Amino acid sequence: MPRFDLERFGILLQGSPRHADVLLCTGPITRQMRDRVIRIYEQCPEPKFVIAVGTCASSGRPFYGDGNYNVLGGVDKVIPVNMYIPGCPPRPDAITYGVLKLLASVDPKLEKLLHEFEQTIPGIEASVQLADSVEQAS
Amino acid sequence: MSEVAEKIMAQVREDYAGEILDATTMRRHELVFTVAPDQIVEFTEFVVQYGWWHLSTITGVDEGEEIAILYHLCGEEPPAATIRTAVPKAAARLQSITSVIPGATMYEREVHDLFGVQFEGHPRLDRLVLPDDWPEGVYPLRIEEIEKRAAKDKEEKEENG
Amino acid sequence: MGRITFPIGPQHPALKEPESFKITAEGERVVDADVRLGYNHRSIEAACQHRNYVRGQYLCERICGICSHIHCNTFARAVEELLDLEVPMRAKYIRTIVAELERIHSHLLWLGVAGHEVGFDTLFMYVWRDREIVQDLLELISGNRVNYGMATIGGAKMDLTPEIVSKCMEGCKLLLERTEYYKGVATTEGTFLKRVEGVGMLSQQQARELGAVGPTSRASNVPNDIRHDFPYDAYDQIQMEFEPITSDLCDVLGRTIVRVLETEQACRICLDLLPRLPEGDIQVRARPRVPEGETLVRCEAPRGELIYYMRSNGTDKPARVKVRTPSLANWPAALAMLDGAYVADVPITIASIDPCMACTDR
Amino acid sequence: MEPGGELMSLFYILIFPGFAFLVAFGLFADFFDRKLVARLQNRQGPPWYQPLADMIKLLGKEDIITDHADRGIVNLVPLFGLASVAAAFLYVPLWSAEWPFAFTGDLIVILYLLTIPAFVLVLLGWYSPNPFGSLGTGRVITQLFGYEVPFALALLTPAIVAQSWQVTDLLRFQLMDTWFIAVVPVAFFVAVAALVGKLERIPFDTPHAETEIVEGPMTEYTGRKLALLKMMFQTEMVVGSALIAVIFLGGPYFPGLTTALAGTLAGPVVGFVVVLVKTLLMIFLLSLIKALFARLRIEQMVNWCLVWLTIPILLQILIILVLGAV
Repeated sequence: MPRFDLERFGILLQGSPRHADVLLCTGPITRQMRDRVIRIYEQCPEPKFVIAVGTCASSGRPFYGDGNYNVLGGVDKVIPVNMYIPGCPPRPDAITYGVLKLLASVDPKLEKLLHEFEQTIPGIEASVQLADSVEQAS
Repeated sequence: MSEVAEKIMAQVREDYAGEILDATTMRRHELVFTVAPDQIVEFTEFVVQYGWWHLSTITGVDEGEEIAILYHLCGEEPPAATIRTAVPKAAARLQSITSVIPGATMYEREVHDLFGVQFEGHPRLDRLVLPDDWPEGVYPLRIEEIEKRAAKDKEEKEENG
Repeated sequence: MGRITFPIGPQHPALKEPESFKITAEGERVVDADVRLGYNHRSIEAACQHRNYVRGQYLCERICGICSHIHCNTFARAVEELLDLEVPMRAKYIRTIVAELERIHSHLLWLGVAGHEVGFDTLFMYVWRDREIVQDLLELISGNRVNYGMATIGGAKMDLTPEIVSKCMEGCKLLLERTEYYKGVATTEGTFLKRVEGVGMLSQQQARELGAVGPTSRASNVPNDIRHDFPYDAYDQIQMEFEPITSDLCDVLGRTIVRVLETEQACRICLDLLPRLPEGDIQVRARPRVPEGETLVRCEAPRGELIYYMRSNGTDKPARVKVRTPSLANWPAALAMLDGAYVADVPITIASIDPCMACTDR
Repeated sequence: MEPGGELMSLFYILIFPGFAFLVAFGLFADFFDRKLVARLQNRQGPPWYQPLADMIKLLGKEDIITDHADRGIVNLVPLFGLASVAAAFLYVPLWSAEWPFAFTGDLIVILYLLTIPAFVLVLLGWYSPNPFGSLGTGRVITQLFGYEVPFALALLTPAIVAQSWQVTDLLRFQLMDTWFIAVVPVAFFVAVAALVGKLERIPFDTPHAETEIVEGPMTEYTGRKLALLKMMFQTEMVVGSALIAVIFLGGPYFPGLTTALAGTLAGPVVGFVVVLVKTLLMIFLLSLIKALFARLRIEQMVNWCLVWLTIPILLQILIILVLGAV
């Protein structure tokens, strides 16, 4: 998407999980998907990160609960998640910001790039949550 | 609209050799023909020749002790037609219409998954939407299953407040 | 080379959503193809029976990640028929305009993905850049890029102010030029043509028998278009010449051309309806309790004919909601196209029916 | 080689026109290619240090070896590929016709060394457990038949014209006469197209077509092995482009410049810069091709290569022989 090009941060879509570092999960976990997601997660080489994109990936709502027999909940019920990006659907720049914030939390040199990006879109900081800030909540 | 529908319905009644239990209209623009379960294949063949060649879908509805199966068909212009049969829940058996309309394979597999209706003569009647580890014999859209889940949800809600 | 059975597994770069295909190939030719659905089954029909109509509509809108307005609109129309509620004409116009804008966004998204499937990434980047035009319009109207929630039970949620109307007109004119450009690219670009011509053949007879719907069947000369055969909302108010777009090429190229022409047609419909937006309020109050009854509602989603069957039992919760999405109807046709194809053509053939796996599994 | 020469040639091999320079130039070429393609698709493209960052990251990643694969071979083979490409680069004269490593027949050695990366992929694909690997291997071999013969013939045509198998002789021929691109234009076109096939770039990248068979032979490899494989591809692009730049575009010679600076010390430096510019020009051409075309199927690719590459180059050779004989 030319307007939201992640490759300017050097991030590319990779075909095989072996070549990937960050796993972007969208959508709730259904019973059929459970072991596939675990297998994909194990195929990724260390160090690896998981980003849950969207409200249904973060918590499974609104599909989970109320007479639902096939949805187990959010992605964190199956694999450890490092970054939650809520929104239904989350805006593309929220996704870009989420990925950047995760990278910055790992590699402080990127902090400058992160602040630059924050200036471009006011109020974007509130749109994503790092996993550790979520730990206390859940 | 309704007099056009009446005229077509009368014409279908006497053209069709077999026996139509009842013919009504649903919401003024849909004709509904109720047919006995064993005549379903012949009547579908007749209806396809008559003009409703496109099978939109097959809907299953749990009506207490019977499962109603609705075949929604449509042609080039209104009114569209629906064939309705009811199958007892205990022995839910029905002849498959894939011989008449090959496109019906996936719809029948779905009704089999969710309502447990056996379609004889179906090329491959295995799981469509349900996961592989779903217990046999449990059909999620039957009324008793829905009540069971509603009760479980209620407890869950009380549990975590 | 012998016979290889290899899975295009639930996770595969060609499939943006989880679906698992078992392809058996001899050398480079596909001998047998089988699809296992159900990876995305969120049991929405069962959940609708536990929720009242408003929450049910919220859920049904999220069946498909791309064409959300058409689900929300059809659910609302089904409940309105059960309530025998007459929706103001202005709301019908707004619903039709948003539906056509969504068709443009869905078809442009598909054209980009099709380019990506055959390795033509430049087309993917160009088309998705131009798709931003219609995304901005939709965001201007409803505040969200997808899942707009524009259709409520009894009318439309947001009104189109005059300056939104003028912005939409500009946007549609710009999109018309861009579609002109893509019509050129899709029909003259050498290597793209080599990958789409004569690939994924579906004869007219097969299309009718296997119940294919939407652009997949119209590209095989089966002119079934619900907007034309069973007009709903404001489709009978269109003054310009409005015919289903068909082509007799019966292959992926035919589907590409049908979708590009439909994008152009959708732009023209918007330009035709926008200036004649009638006055009046946009919403009518609807009672939460729906009287006993059943109804079947059809509409033309970007991927084809979408069916909502609804049965109510007098309470505020529906007794049965059955959703049959167009992608489910196209799967038998897709499998028919696959046998005899090249292994390299499997992704583009599957993508040519514009499958939405989330729709298929509901 | 006088005694000091060993040190000098060691310096040549390891540092300057050898391995270190080649890897650095490979990384820059990869950035240049990705940025250019991004710009052609009006995107912003990666920052300049991205390929270097990718390499460092990959070297740090966990190195998974599937139990299906033979540990020794799988670790050794990527090194083998990279070494063969670096060795081929040694025989490409970068700044003047007097090249220390030149000997008669080094053109053949370069061609031979440049085919080894294809067999590296075949071995890797053979040892990868999932079916995408074996399918990818099949496609690598099929594609090899498509582009290998035209590539060799295209590079040998100038040798026939200049009647010598030595690259430096070709350079001298071009200094006196016109550049080979003018003498045998068809050979230039065939060489570039075959190079695109050799580097497995779009429109001939079926062996690792992302949307069909994920990464083909490289699907199962991570960490150090993946880094070496990527480096192999990048350096192969540099060597291929430099080779075509030297043979067809007159290498270090620039019409006005070289005669003026012939004797002085500045000659080789200017010649080196001219070769770099011409190589970047070739990489620009490869990126342009990558941005303009869709991916062909494997049998379409082989047919296309037969019709548009093998037959024209044979005609070209025929014409030269007839002209030469006259």
